[in-house]
Amino acid sequence: MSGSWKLLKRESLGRFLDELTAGAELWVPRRKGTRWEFDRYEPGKPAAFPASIIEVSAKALFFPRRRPIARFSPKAKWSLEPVELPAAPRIVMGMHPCDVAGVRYMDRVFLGNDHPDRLYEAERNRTTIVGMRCSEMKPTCHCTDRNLSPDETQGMDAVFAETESGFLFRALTEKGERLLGSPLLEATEQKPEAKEWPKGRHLVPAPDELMELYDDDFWLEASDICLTCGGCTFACPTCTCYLVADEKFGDEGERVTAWDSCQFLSFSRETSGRNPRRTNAARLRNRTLDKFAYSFHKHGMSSCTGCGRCVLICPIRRSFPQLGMKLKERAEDKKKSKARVS
Amino acid sequence: MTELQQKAHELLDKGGIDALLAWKLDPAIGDVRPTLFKKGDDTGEIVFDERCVHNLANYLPTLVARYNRVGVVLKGCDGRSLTTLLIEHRIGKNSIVALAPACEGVKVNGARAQKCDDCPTTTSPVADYEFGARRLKDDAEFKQLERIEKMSPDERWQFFAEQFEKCQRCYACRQVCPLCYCELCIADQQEPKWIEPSRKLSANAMWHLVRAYHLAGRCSDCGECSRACPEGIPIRLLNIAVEKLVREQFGVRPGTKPDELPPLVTLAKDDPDEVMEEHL
Amino acid sequence: MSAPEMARDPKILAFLCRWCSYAGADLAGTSRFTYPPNVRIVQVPCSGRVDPVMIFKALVEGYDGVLVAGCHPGDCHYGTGNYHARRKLAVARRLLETVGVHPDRMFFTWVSAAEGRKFAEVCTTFAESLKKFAGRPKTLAREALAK
Amino acid sequence: MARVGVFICHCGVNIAGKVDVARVAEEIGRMPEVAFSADYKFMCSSPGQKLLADAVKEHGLNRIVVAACSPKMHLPTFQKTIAKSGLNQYLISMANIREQCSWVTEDREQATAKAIDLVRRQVKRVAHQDPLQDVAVTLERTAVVIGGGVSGIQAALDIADGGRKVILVERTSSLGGKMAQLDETFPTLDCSQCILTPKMVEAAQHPNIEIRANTTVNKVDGYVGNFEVTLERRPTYVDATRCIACGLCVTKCPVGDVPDEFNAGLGKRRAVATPFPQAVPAIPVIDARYCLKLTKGKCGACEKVCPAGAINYEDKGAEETVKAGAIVVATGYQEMSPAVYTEYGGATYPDVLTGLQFERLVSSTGPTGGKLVRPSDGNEPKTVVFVQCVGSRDPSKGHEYCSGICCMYTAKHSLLFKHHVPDGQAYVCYIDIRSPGKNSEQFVRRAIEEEDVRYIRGRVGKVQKRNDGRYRVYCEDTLVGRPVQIDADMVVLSSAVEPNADAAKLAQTLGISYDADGFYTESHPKLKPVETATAGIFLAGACQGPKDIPASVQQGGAAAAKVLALFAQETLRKSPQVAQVDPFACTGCLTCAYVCHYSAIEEKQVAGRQVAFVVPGKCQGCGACAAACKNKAVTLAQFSDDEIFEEMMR
Repeated sequence: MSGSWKLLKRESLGRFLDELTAGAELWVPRRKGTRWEFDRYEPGKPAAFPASIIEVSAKALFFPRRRPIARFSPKAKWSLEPVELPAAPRIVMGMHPCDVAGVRYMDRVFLGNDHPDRLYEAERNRTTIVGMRCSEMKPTCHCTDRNLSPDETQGMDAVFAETESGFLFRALTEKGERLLGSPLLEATEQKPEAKEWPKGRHLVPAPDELMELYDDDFWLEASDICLTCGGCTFACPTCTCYLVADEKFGDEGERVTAWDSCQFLSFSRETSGRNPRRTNAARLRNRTLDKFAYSFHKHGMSSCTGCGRCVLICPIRRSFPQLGMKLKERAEDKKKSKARVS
Repeated sequence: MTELQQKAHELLDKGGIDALLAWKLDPAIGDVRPTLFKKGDDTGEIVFDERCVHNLANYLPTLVARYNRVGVVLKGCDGRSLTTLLIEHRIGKNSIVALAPACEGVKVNGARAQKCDDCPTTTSPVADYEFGARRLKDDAEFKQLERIEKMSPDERWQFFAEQFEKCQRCYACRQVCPLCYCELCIADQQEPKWIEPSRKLSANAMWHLVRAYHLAGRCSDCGECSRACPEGIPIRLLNIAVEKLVREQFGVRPGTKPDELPPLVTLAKDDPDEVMEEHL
Repeated sequence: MSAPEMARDPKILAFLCRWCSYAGADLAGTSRFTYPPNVRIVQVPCSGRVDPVMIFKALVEGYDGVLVAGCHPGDCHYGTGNYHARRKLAVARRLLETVGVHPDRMFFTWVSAAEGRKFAEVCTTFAESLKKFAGRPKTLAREALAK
Repeated sequence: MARVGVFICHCGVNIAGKVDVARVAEEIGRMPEVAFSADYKFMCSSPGQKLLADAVKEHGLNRIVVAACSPKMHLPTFQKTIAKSGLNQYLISMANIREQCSWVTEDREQATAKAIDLVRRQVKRVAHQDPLQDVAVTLERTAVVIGGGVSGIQAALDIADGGRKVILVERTSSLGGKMAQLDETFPTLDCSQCILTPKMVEAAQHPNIEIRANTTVNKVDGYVGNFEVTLERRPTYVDATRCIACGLCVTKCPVGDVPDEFNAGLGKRRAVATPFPQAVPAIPVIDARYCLKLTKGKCGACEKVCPAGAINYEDKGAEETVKAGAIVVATGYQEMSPAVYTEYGGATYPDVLTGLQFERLVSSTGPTGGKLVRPSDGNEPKTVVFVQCVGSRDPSKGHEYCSGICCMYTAKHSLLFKHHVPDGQAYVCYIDIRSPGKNSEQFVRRAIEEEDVRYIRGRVGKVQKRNDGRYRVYCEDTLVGRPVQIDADMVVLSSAVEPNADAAKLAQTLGISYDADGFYTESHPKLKPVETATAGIFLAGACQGPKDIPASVQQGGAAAAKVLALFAQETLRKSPQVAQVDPFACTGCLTCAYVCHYSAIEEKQVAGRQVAFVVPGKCQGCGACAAACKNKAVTLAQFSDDEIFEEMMR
């Protein structure tokens, strides 16, 4: 279901947010240094909503960098006691389509099988996502190439767009509906102006074409200048790899999950010392294929949302869209040469 | 064509190098990026100016494994890293041809990089070809330290705790550092767990202390750790805090002398003894 | 494992070289020089074996202070181990001070096999100087477990 | 899974008096790793050890913690016990709850709590300990003795008598060293050569001793039990295998003006010569610097007269590498040149001599056949001044240390002088008289009282040559506090004992250390006086510091004893406390090799990568490498990161 647009006057924004905090913890974008990230809303403190990408994705809100999952202690005879699940209702406001798409992908990773991740599930259930339409695209943004668009609403409970007069809200789910009951929101004829977004390009070869390139030299050359730092994986809204560690404190301790990255040499190191992804090339290939091929095979959707956070964070300013284009060229060449042979 | 470009061209064509690592402008992002040149004709695209922040020495160990002889353009700081890489047997000198233009300093986020004020060798100490006048000076004041040094212990911890809190443990600082080349980083080791892998203040602080300690007396102060940090943690502060001591007490500026072992693998019987408290 | 009254008494981790300082600690015992009970001694073959990583970890583990003792300069059983140690300790100290660990939380010294009294005194004075941190949050110390 | 057995010792009341041992045993018993815990009155007693041994079998224990006294005291005891009961002896750890707990803690509660924690840590630690085997090192039972002086000879003879092979390396053409140059010895005044030469001959004839004269040590590889010593013989142009030592070549050699080193520069010798009549081996050596044949290509007299055809002008010398299990360094000392003391005219005035020169001058084998005369005019000196501490106790121009022997040999010299010139007068200008040692003081008194040698306490300011050929010695008598002038016919300077010019070079070849003065450093100044820090290399004689003959001989014997003890072992067993490199974690930066004090770490190719490799035989187990390795690729057995980590965690 989806309701009609409602207008929130700019001056009433603060009051509206304060209202929301009554029933739930509210998270809004906040500028820290040079970057935007999500932060607890403090009543009275003015909130602002960036027109485009929030540099630090909302991933950590659903899948924290560090998650205690169980505790152990002598009293409990060192048996594992699972931690209690978070239940307090929460509203995350101002997530852009690419960020929400990230959550949609994480849903498939963590919940799309017979043994769902309870902690993630809990975080999801307690959260209402109030998404926001982007009013512009950064040079690094390329969601349109990832069959998304700045207007995409999939996965949101409600969506809003910023206009001169204020904010236009619209509920998309029951959950969303509940939030928009406030008298501060007036019925209106206004609609957010429909923007012309660039046409989606097919920058990256199709999954199967990509797999063709598995043993290609391309990876070797492309990885020449990659530092294999975890930067891109940590910034990526859909990178969900984690490690599990027991952290002891005297005789007590907790078992935690912590973000890990396929870009690290030790990530794929086996107990024997063997490491199937020793080279930069192998690690770059793994990440690229995961975004554009494996994800399709495993979860039926690409895990690249085109947010461009990887480009923003890369210490050598590598442009991943460009990487895609190069791959495309390579795939074309391969086809041609194949054609010639047959 | 600049002298540098000409030499690069000549080396690639007949100088017996298989690849040359330098910087190239990428219009798509309007910034320079490390690039591996294979053809002499492309060398016209080589850029060397204040935008060339990246420490190219970092790539050499991997590259020499693939190309038997690699040319590389080095700033002073990159060169100092290379010196240590040579001393620590990461690379053989014969597999490297070093092009060393005089560096005027680089810019990070539009401002002159702090490290450049403390730079002891504006031209790489390892150099097969030099461009521009070599300037050696060691008047580093490590100005950035002053504000830390003024603080009380509690204020310092307040400051650093706030910084370390931010750390995501993405290890970009480790990866951009040419001298962090361990096969299995201590931070990734399971037993014993000297550094807990999860992101929390104590573990983050541990990581940053150990990282800085492992660079003690080796750090060439290329400042890449600070630049690469997505959270903007001033990681370099820890390095220069140590390097200041290393210079004062052991008289070493790492990487400036090709034949000088890092001070933590050498020893001097007459080192200052203050660190050992003898007031009993 | 720690009785309540021990809590008030600073916890010290001491790395002692096996040949001089550990023997010095033994001598303190044989000569019945008492010192505060919360000193925990870890024997190492040589002060040169002490990796500053251990010192950092000790502080993270929540010890109030770390003590490192080795043979006097020139007396190292292994010739030069303590000279290496001295350099490493200087760097470790500088690092810890930089991030705001109070210098009084570390005590590095030379203790010979004959200096039983000195060892006891070192422990006592060190423990005393650590008392001033009582009740204050421990820099570096790891987070307590969420209950 | 570790099954730890914990045994708490009461040590009578020493522990139980302060620690509630029962409670410790009980609390520790609750730890998951602990399969058995008990307390007992005296664990080190035989019933105590039986308790341990039985428990191992009964409860299938695979790790042991004994909480008792310091491991320095009884660890070996308990290691033997568990070894007997079938456990690897290194699967034990001791909690030091006596020296570190009951004896240093006032309060019983606190002591008990501390004891529990100390034991807890050892339980944690022992669970991470691995079974270890002692390092077995092969053992070449041959010793190389470097230096054929009295100390080296003594060492060689004792080792040889012990039934082991010895290769005795001497740089010059004959054994004997400094002692052979001496006339008589203090304090007994017995003839030096008369007591030395029999030893030289014995060494030469000993079936277990091979002498390598004219030979130096060029290179030393390997480690204790397995040294490879490269020896270089310089060309002597006389084939030792043929020479019959008839001496014809010497008598026929036309070159007679070669300064005679053996006589400390006094007198001349031939271009082909043996240093002294009793030389061993007695093979003459041609001095290439002076031999006409070798310099100008003419002459060849020796070759013509040699009945054995032993002369070989083509000799290029030879290099050989010998295997040895131990090395004794007995390279001795050199007499400091007084040249820096221009105010004394050392090395310029003909009649101002060094102690050694005077020694040769009065020696019956010396340049004058034992007649004491002034080198300048051949007259008998009536007045002789002996100047002490020339180069000793003088940091400004010479050495800071005391040479130790000068006081005594000067007393001897003054006596020798009186015996040669009964009506003569000897003066000794000294700072202090240092005469420890058996009969030494009596000896000095004898010189002063019986022979009326004048001892003047004061440093000599200068020695001035006068026109009448005599020397005026300016000195201050500090006892009466007035200046003294003595006109002497001869002045003898007690030049300092100093390390050989190339002492440092040899030390580096051997990989042993030397002190600020250049003397080789012993492993421990008191407890290991003849060992070096490098296993298998021992010191004897003055190369370790100034010594007189008795001390040098003692050290020679002591070093020999150490070598024999080493060789007596069936296989060389070393503590398993050695470092090991994980070649797959190693980055090959060789930081570990840089910090290794024993050069025990080498480069090695493993799986196509250059990595570090620790030679177990050389490793002494200090762990400097383990501490230096950034990613912990180096593990030190018995003090691994694992073990230390577990022990320090709370």
